Amino acid sequence: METEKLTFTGNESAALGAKLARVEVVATYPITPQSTIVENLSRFIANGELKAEIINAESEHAAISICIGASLSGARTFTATASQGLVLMHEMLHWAAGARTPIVMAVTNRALCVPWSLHADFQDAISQRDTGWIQFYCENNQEVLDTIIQAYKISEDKRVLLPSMVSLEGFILTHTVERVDVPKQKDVDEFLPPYKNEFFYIDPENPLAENVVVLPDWYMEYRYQQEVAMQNAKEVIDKVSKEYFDKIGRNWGGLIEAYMMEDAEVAVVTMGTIAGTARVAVREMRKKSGKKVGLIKVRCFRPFPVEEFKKFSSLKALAVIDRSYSFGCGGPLCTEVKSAFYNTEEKPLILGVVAGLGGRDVNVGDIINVLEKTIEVSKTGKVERETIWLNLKGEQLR
Amino acid sequence: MVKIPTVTSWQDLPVGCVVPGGTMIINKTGAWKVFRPVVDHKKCTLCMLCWIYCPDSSVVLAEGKIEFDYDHCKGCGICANECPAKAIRMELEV
Amino acid sequence: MPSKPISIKDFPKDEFMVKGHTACPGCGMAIAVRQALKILGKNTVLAIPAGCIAGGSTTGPFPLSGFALPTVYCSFDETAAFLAGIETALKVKGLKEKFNVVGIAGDGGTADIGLQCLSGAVERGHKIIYICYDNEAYMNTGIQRSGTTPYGAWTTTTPVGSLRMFKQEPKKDMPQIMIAHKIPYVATASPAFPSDLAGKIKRAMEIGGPAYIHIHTPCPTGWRFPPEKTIEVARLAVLSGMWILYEVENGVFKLNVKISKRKPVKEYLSIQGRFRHLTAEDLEKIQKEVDENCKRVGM
Amino acid sequence: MTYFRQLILFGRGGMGVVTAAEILAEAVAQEGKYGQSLPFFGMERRGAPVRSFVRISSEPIWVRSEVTEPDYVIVVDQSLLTLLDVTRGLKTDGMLIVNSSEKPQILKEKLQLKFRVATVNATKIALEEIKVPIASTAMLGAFAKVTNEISLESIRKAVLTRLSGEIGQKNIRAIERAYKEVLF
Repeated sequence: METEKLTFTGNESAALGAKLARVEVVATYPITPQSTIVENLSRFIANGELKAEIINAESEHAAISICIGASLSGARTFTATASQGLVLMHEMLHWAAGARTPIVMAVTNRALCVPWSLHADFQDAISQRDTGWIQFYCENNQEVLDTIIQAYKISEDKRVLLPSMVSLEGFILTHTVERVDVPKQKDVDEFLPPYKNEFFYIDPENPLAENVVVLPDWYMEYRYQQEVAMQNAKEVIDKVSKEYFDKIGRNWGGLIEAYMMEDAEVAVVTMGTIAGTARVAVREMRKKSGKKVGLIKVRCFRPFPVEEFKKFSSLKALAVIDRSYSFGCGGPLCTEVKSAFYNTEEKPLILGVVAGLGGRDVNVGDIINVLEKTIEVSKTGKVERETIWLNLKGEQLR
Repeated sequence: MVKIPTVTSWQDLPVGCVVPGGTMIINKTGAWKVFRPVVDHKKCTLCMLCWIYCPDSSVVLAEGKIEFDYDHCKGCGICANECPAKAIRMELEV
Repeated sequence: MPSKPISIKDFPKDEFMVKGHTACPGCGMAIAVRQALKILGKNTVLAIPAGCIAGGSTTGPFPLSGFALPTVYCSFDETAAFLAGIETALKVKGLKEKFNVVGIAGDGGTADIGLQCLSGAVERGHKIIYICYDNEAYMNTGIQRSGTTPYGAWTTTTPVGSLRMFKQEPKKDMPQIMIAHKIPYVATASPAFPSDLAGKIKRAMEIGGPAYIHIHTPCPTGWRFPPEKTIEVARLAVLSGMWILYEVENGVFKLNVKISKRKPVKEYLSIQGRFRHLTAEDLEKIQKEVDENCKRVGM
Repeated sequence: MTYFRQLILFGRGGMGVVTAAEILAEAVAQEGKYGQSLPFFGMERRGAPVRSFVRISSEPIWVRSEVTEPDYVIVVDQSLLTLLDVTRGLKTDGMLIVNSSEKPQILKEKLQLKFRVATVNATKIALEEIKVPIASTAMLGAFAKVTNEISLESIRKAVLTRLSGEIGQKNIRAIERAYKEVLF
């Protein structure tokens, strides 16, 4: 009897999530570090474990377009890409959201050119934040698997009908092996019913046309309808998280997860694998020096958890760590956290930190330094520098 | 008949901008024309070339005779130009 | 076995490109698409990209639409990818046999911006029928030059002016590019030869695809000729050898319309304002090239 | 007080409505004032209804939105009178200038119009002078005559900035005829 495999890479976890979600059409284009996701899916199909069609498209731009065509035609679709591939898709990301096609895409986050880099960086996914896609950022491979399954239930919910991006950092998750519990197909089938496209269908007796030209009289209303769907996603994400816990036994905490925040005065806010490292730093600081520090992990960047953040307005100071950067402005996560508190009476001082670009390692010690700096800010009440470039070689000028 | 969604607010907009097909038939593009085709039934041999060459499906065969749907015909004049029997002429629309 | 022409009387009466669409008076594309859809019939799913066929004639405005067929209006650069997605989804749902999955795009949408995904889709053998209506420029955006604009033509981006900057490059031969992909069926067609066009659409349906049909569709607005002459211009293109009607099925070439006594290209070019600036020398150059092309296909 | 006038040109695609609006804005500039021509881009196709907005002012024009209370409305295609509400927002003392073979009085009664109406058979003039039924530019001649908002000379100069050579001269002749033949 073969021993049952217990550990998987992030890419295998993504492929397992897609398989368990019984995806029907997969269209992708190879790019490091994503390629093994599709290799795994191809094997599942070849071994009869998954009844689906895989299309090896001629480009990422084509891959996402194939998914849109397939999703409109009633098939549950999956794709995966990263870095240059994701930004090549940009035209069609807006398209997929506007067409309300509930496609789920794994994004194995990787830095953008120039310079050339194969390593982890959120610039690819973060730079797509205005395309209308729901965006999840995962901390570990288990969350990747679970979130892909949940993403289908969220995206296909009638009140939402928006595509979802599930981000897992290149190499740090995609090629990292760790324990992953693989739910049973039966349980996932009960959790996630088959996809049925109700608004567009191919019926010669009742021919429908999708995406006709809209003039200034109705375009804005269409955009508002789409925003309402994105806002609905907040409740649906929480509901689906609870349902997943009831059925499969794990809850990654809807839009955000507060760790040791009950009595925290100072906290670090971040996404992805850095949140895992920050968890350890918080625990160690509390144990070693009893400092009231905590972690706010942002799991869902779109829709942005504004209301959740407002609950923390009584905190003294926050450090927001971005693994991406908006030139001439600051870390995108930091900018959004700041704006969440803008109109609250009380609000924490907020320190921006840019770290881990291009795969640079971020360890527990780094987080502890950031937290110490944040505690100092909470005491002095002054933020000398809006954004710190962590471990920058050479002096940071402004 | 042609069912066209009536919309008054964002709530009743069909999701994904999906509408019933073929509803442009209510467009009276006939108002575009300056000249209109007129057929001389005596000369017409019912070869149907005018019908197959019409960009706007505005040639109608009714009770064995060629007629024109002036609500939709744009007056391009292809039918008159192509008619082998020279049975169609274009007249200035008054 | 080659396509069989369909007589005009045998054309179905259904109209899937409904009247009331807003194509310009005398539009060559509208004639060709109307003829093709009659043969394809109601069990057809359409992917229609930007261009005269969409924004120009059948997309509303909201809430109206111009095709009485299930239609996905897709992006300009990914018509064939949308088709591949639709075809695959129907296949997974066990519905593919019931539908023709058909894309209809202009020359720019096919030979320029949409070439990459078309090449990918047909190379992967998707059972799709791809129809290109070739009005030889980007007409919907106002007559800008495309890869298939013929040598010598005026467009708004190849203006003649004192420096005579009309299009210098030859017309991109899209059918040959498709033949190079070794797909089961490639054919050229013209709305001035409806029976030939219809026979080829039928043949593509029988073969199931991937099939490519390239239709020459004159444009009164962009080629500068009066709207009543669209079919006359289309016919003259064939009679002069400027547009050759042939088909290639699994590599086997067949000349469908053999013109024994070809008209001089001057006759075709002179009724179009876009060629008004050509000198005798230019015309000679074009005539020579047409003679060579015709010789090569045994005409 | 700043001199400020607004007008809307209604026509169909291919009738030169946008060109005429641009020529009018240019003509205003030729007189040292500020002209603005704002086309409304909808589904303009040969034959489909088209609108263009023109503003004339002694001061630089900052607003860039549709004209909703025009002082004048120019209708280049008479069939639009029953198709569109061309007089919506037209000022009570405003004027409607229509390309029509009918006398203004008859048109006014037929359509129960409460505004001043002027008519000129611009299509006939265009067919005779320019040999094509592009009537929009001719309407500028009628506009100049009945409103005195712009001189014929400025329109002539403006035409040549957009239509050169023979076409320019033909259009100027058509404008001059409309200037003479407009009834109001």
